Amino acid sequence: MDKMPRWADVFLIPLISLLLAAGLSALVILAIGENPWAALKMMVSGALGSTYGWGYTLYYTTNFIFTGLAVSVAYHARMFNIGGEGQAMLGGLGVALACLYLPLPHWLIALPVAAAAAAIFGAAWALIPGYLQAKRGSHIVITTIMFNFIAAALLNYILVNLLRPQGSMDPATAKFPEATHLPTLHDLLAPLGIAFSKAAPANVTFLVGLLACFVVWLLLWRTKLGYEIRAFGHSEPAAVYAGINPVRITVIAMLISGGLAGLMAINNVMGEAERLVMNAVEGAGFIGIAVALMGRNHPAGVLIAALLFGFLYQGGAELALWTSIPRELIVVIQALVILFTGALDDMVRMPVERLFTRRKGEA
Amino acid sequence: MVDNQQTGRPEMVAPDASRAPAIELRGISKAFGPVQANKDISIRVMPGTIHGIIGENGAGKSTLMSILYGFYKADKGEIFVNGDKKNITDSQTAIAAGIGMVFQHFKLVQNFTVLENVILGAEDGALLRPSLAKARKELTALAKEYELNVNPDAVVEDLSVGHQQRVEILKALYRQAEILILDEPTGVLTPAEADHLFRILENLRREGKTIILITHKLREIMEITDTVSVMRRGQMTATVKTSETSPEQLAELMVGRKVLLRVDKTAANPGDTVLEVRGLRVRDEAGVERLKGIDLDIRAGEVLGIAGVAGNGQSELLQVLGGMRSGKGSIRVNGQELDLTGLKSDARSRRKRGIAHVPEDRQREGLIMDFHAWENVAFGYHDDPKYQRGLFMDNDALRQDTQAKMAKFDVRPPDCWLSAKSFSGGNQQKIVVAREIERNPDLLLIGQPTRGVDIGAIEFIHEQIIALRDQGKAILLVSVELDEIFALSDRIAVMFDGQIMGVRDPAQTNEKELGLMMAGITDTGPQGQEASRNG
Amino acid sequence: MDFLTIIQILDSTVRLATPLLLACLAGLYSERAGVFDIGLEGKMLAAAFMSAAVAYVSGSVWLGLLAGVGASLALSVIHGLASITFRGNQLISAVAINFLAAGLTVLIAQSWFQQGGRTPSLIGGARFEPITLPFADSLAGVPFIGPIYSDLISGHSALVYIALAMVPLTWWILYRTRFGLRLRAVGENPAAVDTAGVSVTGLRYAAVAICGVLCGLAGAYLATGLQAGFVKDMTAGRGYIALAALIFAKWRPWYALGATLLFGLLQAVALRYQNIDLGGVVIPVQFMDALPYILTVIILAGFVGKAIPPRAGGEPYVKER
Amino acid sequence: AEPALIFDLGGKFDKSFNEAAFAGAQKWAEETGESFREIELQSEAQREQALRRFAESGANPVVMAGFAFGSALEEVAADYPDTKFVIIDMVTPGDNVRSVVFNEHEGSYLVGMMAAQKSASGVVGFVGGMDIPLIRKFACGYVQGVKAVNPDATVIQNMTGTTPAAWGDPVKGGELTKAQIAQGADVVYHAAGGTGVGVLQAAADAGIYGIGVDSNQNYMFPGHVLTSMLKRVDNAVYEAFKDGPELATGFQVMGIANGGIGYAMDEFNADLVTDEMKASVDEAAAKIASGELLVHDYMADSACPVE
Ligand SMILES: Nc1ncnc2c1ncn2[C@@H]1O[C@H](COP(=O)(O)OP(=O)(O)OP(=O)(O)O)[C@@H](O)[C@H]1O
Ligand SMILES: Nc1ncnc2c1ncn2[C@@H]1O[C@H](COP(=O)(O)OP(=O)(O)OP(=O)(O)O)[C@@H](O)[C@H]1O
Ligand SMILES: [Mg+2]
Ligand SMILES: [Mg+2]
Repeated sequence: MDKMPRWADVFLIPLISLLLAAGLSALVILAIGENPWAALKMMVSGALGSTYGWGYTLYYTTNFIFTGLAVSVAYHARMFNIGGEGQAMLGGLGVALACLYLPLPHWLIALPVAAAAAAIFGAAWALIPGYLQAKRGSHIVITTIMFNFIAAALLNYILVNLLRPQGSMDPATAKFPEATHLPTLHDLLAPLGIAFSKAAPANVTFLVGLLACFVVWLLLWRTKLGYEIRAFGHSEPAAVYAGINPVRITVIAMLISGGLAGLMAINNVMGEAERLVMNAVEGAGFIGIAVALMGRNHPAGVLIAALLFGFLYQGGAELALWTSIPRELIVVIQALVILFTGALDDMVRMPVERLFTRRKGEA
Repeated sequence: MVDNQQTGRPEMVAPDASRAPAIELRGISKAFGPVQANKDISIRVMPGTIHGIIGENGAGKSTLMSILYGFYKADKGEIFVNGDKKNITDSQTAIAAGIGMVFQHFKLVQNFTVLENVILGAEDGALLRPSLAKARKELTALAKEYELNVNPDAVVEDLSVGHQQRVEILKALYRQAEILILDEPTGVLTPAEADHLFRILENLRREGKTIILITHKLREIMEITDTVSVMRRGQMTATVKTSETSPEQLAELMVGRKVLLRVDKTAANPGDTVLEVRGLRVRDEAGVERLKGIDLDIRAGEVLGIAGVAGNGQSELLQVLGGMRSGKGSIRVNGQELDLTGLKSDARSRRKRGIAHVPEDRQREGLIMDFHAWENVAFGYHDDPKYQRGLFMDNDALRQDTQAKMAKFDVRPPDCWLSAKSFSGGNQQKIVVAREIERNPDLLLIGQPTRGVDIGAIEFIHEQIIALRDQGKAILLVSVELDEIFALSDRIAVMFDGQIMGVRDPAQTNEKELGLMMAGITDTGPQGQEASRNG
Repeated sequence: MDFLTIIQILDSTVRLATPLLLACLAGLYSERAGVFDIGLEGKMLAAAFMSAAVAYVSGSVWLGLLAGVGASLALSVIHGLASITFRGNQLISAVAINFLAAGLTVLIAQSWFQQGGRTPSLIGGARFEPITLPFADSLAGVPFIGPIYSDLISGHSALVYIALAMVPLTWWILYRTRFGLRLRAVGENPAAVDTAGVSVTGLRYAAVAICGVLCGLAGAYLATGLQAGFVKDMTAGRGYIALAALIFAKWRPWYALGATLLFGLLQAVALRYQNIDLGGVVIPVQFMDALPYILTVIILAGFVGKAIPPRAGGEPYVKER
Repeated sequence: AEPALIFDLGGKFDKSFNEAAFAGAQKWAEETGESFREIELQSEAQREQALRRFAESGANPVVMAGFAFGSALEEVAADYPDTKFVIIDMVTPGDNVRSVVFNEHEGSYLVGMMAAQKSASGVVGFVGGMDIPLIRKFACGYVQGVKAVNPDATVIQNMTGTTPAAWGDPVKGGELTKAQIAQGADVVYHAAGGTGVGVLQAAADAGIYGIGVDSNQNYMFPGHVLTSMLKRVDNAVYEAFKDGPELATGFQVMGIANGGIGYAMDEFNADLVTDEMKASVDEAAAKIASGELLVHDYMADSACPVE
């Protein structure tokens, strides 16, 4: 007997959480002496009012789809992967190495090769925490946090000492060769007669992101492996009873999760910067947590939540550009969303549940 | 170690009708979400008596006592202690009112010493040193007075269950409890330890303390209590003087109708040996040896029942056979050796060898509570080609299969889209049993098949087990209910301390003999006919 | 490396270890009571900002300290509400708190001071001044002992000495007082505490509050002791290093001192030398930066002594489903 | 069109490089009564977006403070041929780009001379920000100046880090300075952006002298900042704004000769600098301006003749 209809759990509760977060953010904006309504309008027009805005919104969305999916897959196996940041960083390294050192004549070849490199590097970075969790019970949350820092130091070393071109001052790799540049939405939509801003970085990776959502859905709900991941996530003793090997599933789930986080790099590193810079991930790994929580760990939910955060990100960048509201406003909103949808879920849920049980009682 | 000498029953302190009851509960109700655990319960417990409470699993006994102890808060109802109305909001007020409780699952801090556990919450001041010194003295006195010996400096996790229980009792006594609640204290004890416990309880009663004893063992009720209350499905069905009732009457009150737990079955017709276990040894995660060399045979067409006090290795036996644990020794099924360690020792490989397994704990192991019924019907068999279509799982086939099984096993409601947690305990068990039996296994491992299941469902499940046997399959049954063991088994093996104490023919043995074997005593002569306890 | 350099590096170690030690002990209280806290970072950051802001405005470092502790406590209350009262996920709650602090500090700093998310530099009484211990100057000339006493031991700000004093105090509270006994018990088995008639909620809130106070001190030290003012993200991962130290220390006070001094030393060395040449093998500074994390992973993996966290840690205490 | 200014990661109020750029823009705004747009970058990846956003919205010219914009600008400039871009500290190709570079080594030489004269111990320090050729250019000029006065002087050099984070790490700046002081340094020059606040703080705390950079930082710790090496980023920005959309593109060098480089004297350090010191430094400045004295530029050959 369920206490609440499913739609309430899937839509109503995240919506209420979001509204709470938005309300509090509005108060914060008021408190720093700005007009929340005007801010919202500016965010909407900046993020959705032009193809340029859309181009950035979708670009950020693509990042968050990957990191959100990464968190979700791990979550289904009852692991909280907060190492998306480091895994995406390493994914970037994979992309950079592939683009710089492999002969890739055309983007159609470069994309799958770089994607594979990104996924492999991201997965490799998730492997050790996953393995340690499975074999030695080392808490995955702590190890993935540690691995974020280790990744940053490693990348720092590699960029500064190994990959930085001679004479360059930036700790960044050389520009990737022309042939590996991914077509932007402008390039893709032009043949269809649709004019899309040339300046915006949204690129073909967005389509890869949509595909990833679908594939993850297939994986989790239509394959044996997905079945095993979910079963393990719900109950480890039951999984053992059913002959599901906990070590194998833990490691595989982390590999998939890390691979997805790593895949993000084809968007930001290959699609946008076209070289690997320090801190290219820009916290997207952490936003994945908020995205997964809001999206209820379902790929469709992740897609919607990623869009929302893409909007917030681009809108927030616009705010920072044209007003004195710093971009950190988005970080606050992000924090509140995580707080309400994740940690204070019960606070939101209990009154709603009560409402429904009362209604049912009356009916 | 057991002197077989029943402590003579002391002269009973006559319950003084003029005195106020030590405990009186009026109209207690408590719901956990949709589950109504206690419904309008009233009960009086007279001072200086041992008051038994019996009832099936889930009847609400623990809930009621936890309310009295302030652990849960009742939705409705009043509590009187020694005639005074008490508003028991938390355990602190209960303790202040002189109530102590030993929980079914001990509430001890595992890495604290006995002394630290005893003073926790009952310290004398902000600093520990004086409290510890005082408690050490007090403990010595209590130990002498009540035969409650434990080393005050031992760390709790190193103590045996029996000793941990003593610590719990000491905790209550240290807080000067006049009313002591014990929730299923003997479930985890060997008969010898249980006897010791009862001697302690007698002592306490003699001191004038009031004891409430929860159990579902009728023998214990008859042996030690003065009064007994029976609970069924959250309600109090009766309170009677022990001397004026009989086990049969209590059983009937407990389940709500006449019980005659005999399954109609014909004699077994055993065929070839299906399962052959030799020298099986298993260590648990802590490195403790739980199976110490088990030898067993089961033939096609027979049910081997394993009797024993919970915790003597039965669970580990099922788990190692079912591929949930690794072990040492030899297991053969249909003459073929099974791997006991490594990749091929898992449950999946066992299933491939024709072993099906109904686990002891359906909610923790047998089902994924959040999965739909149809997903659960594939559980453990999800890689069966029947459920696959190319790269993907064939969910339509799975749902059809589920509907068919639900119809055959009368699962209610027959809706394959409901999640497992939305079914009642009995129906959950039917889903698991249907899944395993319908695989038509050569060997069925089945643990506690009817724990917490209602009578109707019990009969149904028992019939299915016998039907499977009659198809010529081998069945290993583990149950703590002796009645069930007797009803189903063609042979009975008794486990004690990780070993098989012996195998008996149910027609040629009795509960007394099995009881002794369960306590580790085997030197009772052939077939143990004359083995008995005086009393 | 000469004696003086060693003294200098150790001196720097003490300074850098202080915020780690305070935060580590903060985490110790909270986690010993069963409330995991990966939000040390956020609380320190909030405290750093508030202490700097109030110290700047009021000119008094003590008022600043109070405000910093207040800010940190406020976040502790949120963590308590989420993880104790509403039985939410403690990890998620802490992640949220870290982001909240990262965002709000910059937002408010920008609104108050318009300096791009920093506070103005603190001068005079708005900062913790070094304390010269008695005889430090007169002993300075004595060989060996002199530099150790006057340079290494003397001349730190009040919070350094407070942090060091917290170690024995914490040990004493944990193992010698009633509160400590109950605190440890509630992190191991809250049901035992509950049935012994002690409030689990009360104990856990108390622990979370102590955690808030200590994080407040750590943050205030960063902004008003180690540095002179707040800059964006100035904790720079110190909360996580403190967490790592807590695991390294196996949740014990004296070990915590050792672990934070070790990590402080690593930072001090990494600060002073870009690359360390160990007879031909050059250790890059990035490796030094990552070393605390690598060590923690090794410890977590149980290769060097297993770290067993409090048994009830991370789980909300739920009696009724 | 409104001109626009983009600050680098150190932030607008780093009291140094970015703040100087801001001051130039401010001066232009005050003089003309017009307004300009600005943004502080929060991350590497934002560079290109900021450039595009300004170009897109019609800002002209778009001025960016910092070498790190180089590669982003290379990418963007061609897409907006009608917009003029000005980049400071970096040479970037493009028909619509003005690249402004400074002869920092010249100014560093001057303050190095002053440091050597002020130092009683004969040991002076240098704390750089990110370890890049540009900062080595500062260091090299400084050492040359020190040695010109006192050939036996020791110069302790430290770089804060290898990533842009090195521009905003006052704690590390402070620790490095303390270490240098412990080694006897009594004047420390920093070229470390926001990190330098920690350097000057530590110097002031220890009662020795710091030397500021880029902007005039003398006021920050009165009596403890000997002088500041002025890199007139403000002038560069001011001029770019004043030239407006029609500004001349190409390569522009700012040095002592054209007032792009200097050192700061004001009421805060008047008591610290003797007339004698000032006279010798001014003399050297005149020689450099006239070309009589050539200070070696590290970036010319990635090497420094003195250590
Ligand atoms: N903390 C709880 N949360 C939710 N439901 C509970 C809780 N404790 C007990 N219940 C439910 O309340 C009912 C009564 O449980 P209770 O433990 O009181 O039974 P019991 O008579 O002690 O059974 P047993 O003999 O198995 O110990 C059961 O259906 C049980 O599932
Ligand atoms: N944990 C739960 N979550 C949701 N619904 C539940 C839960 N436990 C019980 N229910 C609902 O309560 C109903 C009664 O369950 P309960 O286990 O008390 O049945 P029961 O009367 O004991 O039956 P049975 O004898 O078959 O166990 C079930 O049909 C189920 O829908
Ligand atoms: Mg019970
Ligand atoms: Mg039931």
